[in-house]
Amino acid sequence: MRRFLLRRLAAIPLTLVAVSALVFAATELIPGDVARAILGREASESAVRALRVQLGLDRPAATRYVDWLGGFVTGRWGDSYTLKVPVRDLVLDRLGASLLLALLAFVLLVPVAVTLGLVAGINHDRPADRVISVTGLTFGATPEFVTGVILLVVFSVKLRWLPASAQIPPDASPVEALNHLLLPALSLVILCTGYVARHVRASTVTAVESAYARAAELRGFTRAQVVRRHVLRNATVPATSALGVQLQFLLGGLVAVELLFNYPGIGALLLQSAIDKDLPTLQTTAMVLGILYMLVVLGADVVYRVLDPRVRLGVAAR
Amino acid sequence: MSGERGLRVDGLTVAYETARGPVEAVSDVSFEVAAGETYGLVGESGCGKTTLGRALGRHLPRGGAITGGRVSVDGTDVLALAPAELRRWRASSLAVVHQEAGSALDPTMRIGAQLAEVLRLQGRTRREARMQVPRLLDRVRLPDPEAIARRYPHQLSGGQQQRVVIAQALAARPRLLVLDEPTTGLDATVQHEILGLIWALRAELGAAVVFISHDLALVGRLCDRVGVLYAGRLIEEGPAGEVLATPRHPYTSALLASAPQLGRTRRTHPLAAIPGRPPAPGEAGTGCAFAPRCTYADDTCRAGLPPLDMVSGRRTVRCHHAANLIDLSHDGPAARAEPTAVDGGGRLLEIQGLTRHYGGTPVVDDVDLTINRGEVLGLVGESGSGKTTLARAVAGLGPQGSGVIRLDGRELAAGVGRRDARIRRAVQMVFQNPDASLNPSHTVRTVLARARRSLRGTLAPGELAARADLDAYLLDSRTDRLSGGQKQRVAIARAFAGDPELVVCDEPVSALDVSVQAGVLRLLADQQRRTRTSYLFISHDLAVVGYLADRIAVMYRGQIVEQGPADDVLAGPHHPYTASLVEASLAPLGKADAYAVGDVTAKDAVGCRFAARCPLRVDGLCENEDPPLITLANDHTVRCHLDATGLPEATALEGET
Amino acid sequence: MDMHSQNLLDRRRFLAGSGVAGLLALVAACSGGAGTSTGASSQQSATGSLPATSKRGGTLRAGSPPPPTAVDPITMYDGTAIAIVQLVADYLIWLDKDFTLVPRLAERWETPDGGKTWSFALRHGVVFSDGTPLDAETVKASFDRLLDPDNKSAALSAFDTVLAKGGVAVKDPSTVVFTLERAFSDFPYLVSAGNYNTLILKKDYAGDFTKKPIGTGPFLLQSYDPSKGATLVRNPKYWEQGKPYLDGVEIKFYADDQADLLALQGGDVDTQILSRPALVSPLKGAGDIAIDQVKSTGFIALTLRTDQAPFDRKEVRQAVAYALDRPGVNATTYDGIGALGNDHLFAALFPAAPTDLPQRAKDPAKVAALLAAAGVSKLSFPLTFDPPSKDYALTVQSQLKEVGIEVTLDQRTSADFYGGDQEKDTPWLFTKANLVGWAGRAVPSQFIIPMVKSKAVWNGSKYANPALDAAATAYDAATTDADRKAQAEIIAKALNDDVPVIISVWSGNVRAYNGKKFTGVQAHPASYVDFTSVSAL
Amino acid sequence: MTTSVIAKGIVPRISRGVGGRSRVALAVGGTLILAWAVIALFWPHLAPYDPVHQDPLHRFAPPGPGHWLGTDQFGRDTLSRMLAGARPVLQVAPLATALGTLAGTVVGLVAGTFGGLVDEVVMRVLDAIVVFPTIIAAVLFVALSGRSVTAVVLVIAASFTTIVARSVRAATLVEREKAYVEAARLRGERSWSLMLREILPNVTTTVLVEATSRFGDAIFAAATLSFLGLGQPPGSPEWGASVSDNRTWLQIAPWTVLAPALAIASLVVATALVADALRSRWEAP
Repeated sequence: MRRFLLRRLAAIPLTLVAVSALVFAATELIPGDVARAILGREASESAVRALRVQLGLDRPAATRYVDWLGGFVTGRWGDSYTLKVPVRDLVLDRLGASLLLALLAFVLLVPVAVTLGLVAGINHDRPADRVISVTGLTFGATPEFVTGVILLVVFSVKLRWLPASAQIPPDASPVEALNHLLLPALSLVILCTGYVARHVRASTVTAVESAYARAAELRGFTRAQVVRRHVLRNATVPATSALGVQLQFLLGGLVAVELLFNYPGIGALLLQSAIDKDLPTLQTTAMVLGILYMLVVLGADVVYRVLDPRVRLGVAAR
Repeated sequence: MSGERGLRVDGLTVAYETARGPVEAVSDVSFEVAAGETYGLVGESGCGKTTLGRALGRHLPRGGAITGGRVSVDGTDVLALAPAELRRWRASSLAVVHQEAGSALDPTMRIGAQLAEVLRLQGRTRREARMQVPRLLDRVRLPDPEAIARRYPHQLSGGQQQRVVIAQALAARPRLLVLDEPTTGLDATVQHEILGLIWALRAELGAAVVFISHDLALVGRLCDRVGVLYAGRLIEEGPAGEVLATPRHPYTSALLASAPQLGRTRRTHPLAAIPGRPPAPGEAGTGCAFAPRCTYADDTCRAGLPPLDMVSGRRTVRCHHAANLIDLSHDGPAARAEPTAVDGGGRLLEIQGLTRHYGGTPVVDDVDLTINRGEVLGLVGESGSGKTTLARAVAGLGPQGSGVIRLDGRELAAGVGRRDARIRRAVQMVFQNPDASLNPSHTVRTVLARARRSLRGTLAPGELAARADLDAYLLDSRTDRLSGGQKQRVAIARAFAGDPELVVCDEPVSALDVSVQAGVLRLLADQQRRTRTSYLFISHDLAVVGYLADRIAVMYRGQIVEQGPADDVLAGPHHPYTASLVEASLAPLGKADAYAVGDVTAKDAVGCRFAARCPLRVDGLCENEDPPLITLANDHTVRCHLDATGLPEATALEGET
Repeated sequence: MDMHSQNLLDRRRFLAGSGVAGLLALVAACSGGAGTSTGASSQQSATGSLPATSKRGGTLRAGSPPPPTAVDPITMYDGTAIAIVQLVADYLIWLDKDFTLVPRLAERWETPDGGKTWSFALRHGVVFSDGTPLDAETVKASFDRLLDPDNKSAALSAFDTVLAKGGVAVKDPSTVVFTLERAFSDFPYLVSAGNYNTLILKKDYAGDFTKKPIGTGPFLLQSYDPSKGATLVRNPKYWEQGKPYLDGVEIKFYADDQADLLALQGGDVDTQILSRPALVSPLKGAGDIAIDQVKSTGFIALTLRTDQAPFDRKEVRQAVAYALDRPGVNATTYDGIGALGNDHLFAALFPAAPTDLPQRAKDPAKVAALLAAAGVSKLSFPLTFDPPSKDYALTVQSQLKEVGIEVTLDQRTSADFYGGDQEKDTPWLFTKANLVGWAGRAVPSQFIIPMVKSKAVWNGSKYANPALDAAATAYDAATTDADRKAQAEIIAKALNDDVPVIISVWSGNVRAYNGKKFTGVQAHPASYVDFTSVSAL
Repeated sequence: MTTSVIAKGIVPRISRGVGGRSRVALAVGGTLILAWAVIALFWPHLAPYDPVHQDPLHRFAPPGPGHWLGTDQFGRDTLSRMLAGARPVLQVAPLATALGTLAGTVVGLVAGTFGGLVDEVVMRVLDAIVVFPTIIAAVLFVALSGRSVTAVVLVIAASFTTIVARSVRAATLVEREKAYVEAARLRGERSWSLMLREILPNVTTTVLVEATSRFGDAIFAAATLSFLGLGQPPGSPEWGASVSDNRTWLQIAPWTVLAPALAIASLVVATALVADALRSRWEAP
């Protein structure tokens, strides 16, 4: 376990450097000019040139990259070119927002999806399973912005039950905050439920049809006992990896939802800083997201290892 | 009725739903097992024995249904029970032990919890259950029950897992114990122990025991009575000893003839395979299901289903010709004894100091081995002994390590990639798993043609196939459509595509049914006789090795502990480990285990590897000092601290004259 | 993702074309000190449509795109930043929705010498939100700051050749005197909201507006978050008694037009800072949405490179002009609230606009004839633009297709479109045909001088016509209306005939708000905000 | 869990089995996909109007004769736009899928077959990309903007390459250890021959399963990108863009949003159904 962790953790910096270089290279391809973006189209060409020098944009790309990387590693994340606020504040603030939304969606997702998957798996090839599977497949295939738009119009514009913007007012109570986040979280839950439920269903079917479940039934346990004692754990443990994938998606795949519900998340920040060629913000955002992704993946693996004694204690323990 | 004790099965019929409609897997089967009696159900795969076993517990897979008949246990009509009653009956009266115990244990629960759960179902309190777990484990002779109870299933060996499952079965004090191939896949010595345990427990339990197996010999050793299943029907039934000694049904007889036995070799007793294959459920016509494969079949057989006739006091046979076929002794004539080992061939392969590691552990540890030209060297040992790694090293596969392999005196590179074309041509291999050994996307013709091209062979695919007794029509089938036996024949044909000097056979028949295995063994023997190719033949089955090998090497935990002419090795005096193997396949059950497998943990690599299990161990010596290699006679060496006189000998090998 | 991003960008730069400042500079450069005194016009604020009793209290929530850059009055150019600053700080003079000048921190202004020196009398009793009183020194400091090239204000180009560093002097604590490089009669425009960077800030302002937001405006900036929005509360020290009526203003940022509008529809916000007519107008009356609209002198210019094939032929440019169905453009891009354009730069709102030029209308036969005359059998060209002009581009494409002209749309991000070097390669000045949005300006010279004079700084068509250059100069020098009109006619005819720039519609501007909850929300031609007269219902 | 057998003599209810269900899914999904494919090919003959034609006099016309699905902000015919919108998505998705699957198969096969350093390097690069799909994609989108369709195809294909490569590599590693490959090595077959003749035919199921799954993903991704604004030039009747552009009008002209939204949903769901059915078929033993 420790070796596994060390090996995985050691791979992270390498991958991060590769990614940051990739992101930087791509940034160079983006048309436009951050100095012009700061000063506007009517500023004089000389003012723009002066600002370019002031920002250090006249230095070679490699120099800027190395400087940024050095700064990032040593914790000096610098200021955003365009917004002139510390990148750290900006990134952490947006990250917090994204995490909040992602976690809410995740918290809603897990019980719903796992329950549906279990029900489908236990009743596999029966009507309940078919309904759950086809519905999950359909919802999972419908882009979140389609469901989002429909939710928005029904609950926000027509019924006015929930706000159209997910942005939480600064003095909002937890209930109000939840109100703001509910629609975007729901559209994500609808998207992801099918996928997770499908995995849970598959492992449930495996568990239900396993020799140990059959043996337990043959020993005279009721089906409910078999499900509770043997199926539940064996069905949900493998689903942790599916949940990890979803959490990863939730942390980074929210651009459409952020846009639709006007949520100041990190996806939008990433994109905006890419358009503005706001290098410090873009690179730092990419890095922070990257680290987060890797930790989530690693976390899912670790959880899986902890939950499954076969992996935890090593299969070759004979 | 209610006074009746034991299992009574009447006209039991089980059908499965398939795309083509319902298909009977078990047809009209009736038998009785008295309490305390052990009844063996024997048949090849697909004959319906597992379905029958499951039907006894009314526990069929999806799509299966009991469509007729009756099952009663101690007077309880099992099929008439309401669901809740059925559950109670299962909890109180039924115990089932399946093949592959590992999968019957919940991988995420500790052993103790799984046992306690069963005890709780019997109405024990939590405390009682916890108290009783170690006793239960002790009853199945697991050492250190407290420690075992804290472990997870994957931390136990296969034999230990099977014991736990048996312990679970015992918790219920069952009236009916169904054992479905409980020892398949276990090593011979472990198997011997488990069977011994069952033997011991059956008397203690006083339950009706149904023992399902494909292994006639095994059934003969364990069971009081035996029923032979073919195509879902009982075709012969009677006391185990009688049925095995004097089979009255041609199928039973053929089955016995196809099983290798210790002491019978390819030269003295060539195996007879049963031609064709058993019908799949629903395939059998109106007549006798065995008729298409039966040498005695006539129009009567093909026309109508034979009745189950009582042929003598306690035996029934389902054959139209039962009355005529009294003597079906399966012992073929002790064939013309060919000259044994081919002399003058000289040494083909020499292995010196070969060592191979996986991870940090040596799997093959300083092995010396020699194979002569035209000779079959049998390599035997339990799983994990390193025999496959050794074989693969000879072929140039697997991890690299130290040691020298010479072919014709020329040293071989360790990796196949660095061996030249001539060497590659000279050393070929037949693999264990028939499903993986052929490219499933290729046709037989492609497989053989590619082999011929790269090995620069001379024979066309058609001829290669013909030599492997493969029908020509199979040439253009994709290999994934072939049966296991056919696949191995193709694999053998492929290995012989380029006139090899040495063919490494890694458990080539272990995945095959008995009747099929006989055919493949025979093919291997024929090829060898024709081409004078040397074999390195690996098997965990002493009988199979004994059948084919001229010389035998015995491997234990990475070391060759004994090596010599086949007869000498089997008969002894031999290494205590060899003795345990011989005993496992011959000795009667119930005798106290001389060679307890126990909980052997890999200790440091000093001393005799077998010391912990050896009944002849010299305390203070064996576990501390590496044993010397002693030469008994005639190229027969043993690695043991005992001298020649102290080594054990086999108690009379059957067929040995 | 791109369009989304482009939308983000473009909405934020919606006002990019509204920089009156730069243009004013050019006006100044050429208007050679015609001494028409506009001074001392103590016009009252034109926000008169208020009910007699205005309720005090309430918070107005306004949606707006997040500013792309830090909010800094000195360098800002985007609508949201301008609006936030306008709520907190004030100008000497406000530019009202009908382009009249309204006294704010300056009560009076006059030029004793025909436009060379201007003195502004400051309002008495004005204090900054931190209690510092407004004095002439503060005003001087504010303008000195803008005039310092190191601060990179766009206003600097507005003052070019008119006002230089050192030209601002304090006469007495309540009088500031500007001594110009040369006489300039429209100078008050340069120090009004029309030159939107000219806010009066404290002497020690150091570029950290959102951290130390101190002004003399009607509201105080309480909090600002570049991703979320701004919270403002009433400034109790505001100089105008009783105003503002509102307790506060909350500005919420919406990175996306549709999200902004959905929020308005869903009641999350009460009004918008930047409303687009085409998006907002169809919603009029849907739910609680009310819309105020004004005529504007803004437009989207379809600029054609007169120095490159195929538009080096006048006939080809005319053919495109005759292919457009102008009422159709007005309907799809401004929901019909704009006014038809005639391919010259005199909006009907400008008094000098010629009246006898026939309105150009769609004429497919003429298109065919003109193209034939130019020897062009099949006209096709790429049209470069950035997302704010998308609707316009689509309409142009659709309409030209009907007369057989094929337009391929080349949409760029705004960063790309306005990026590059304005002297060499920036797409908005150097592509064959492009669309550039220009916000409303007070006088036509503000368009003519930079856009169509030979070698002018933003002459994207590369049009060069000495006659027009001369007329433009004469127009600015003209002292009588008749003279102006005469010069205007020359310019208009030349543009109408040569078609370097196609102006099909003069825009209208709108502001949408919740009419059931608030009154007094007004549209402004440049989308400026003045919420002092807004009150809750 | 097994259906316990009911009292004797009663044949239990027969489960219809996987085959029947997947056939229905295949039929429904296949028909829908086919229909959209036909529309994508022949919409100029099917659409009642030019999808970019603007009619200022009939803006926001509700559905009715003349405009069966109404018109939008520019007076464009919603039905025509919906039909024409099938083409871009069905251009991008197959192209991106084919490209991504092909590249992924090659990369995965090479990495899996040759192993060692090649594998190590390839896997690290894939890790870098696969760990940050959104980031890389986002930045690439912005960087490549203006080169619309190609960019969409390339970006989607690139992300698929990583996914497919990983699956194919995993499958290759499994096959590589199988005896038939070892037998080929024993005969001295060269690596490329091992890869192409022995291993490739046996990973085709993996490749096909990947391709069908990816095809659905590609449609999803193309629609999302279009919603976010990347893709075809403005004004093209793409579904995602139509949903995005028109969602403002949901209150006054819901048809402008619902038509493209349902179009997306129907195509993506159909693809998912087909992929699911095919997968269960191919992966069945």
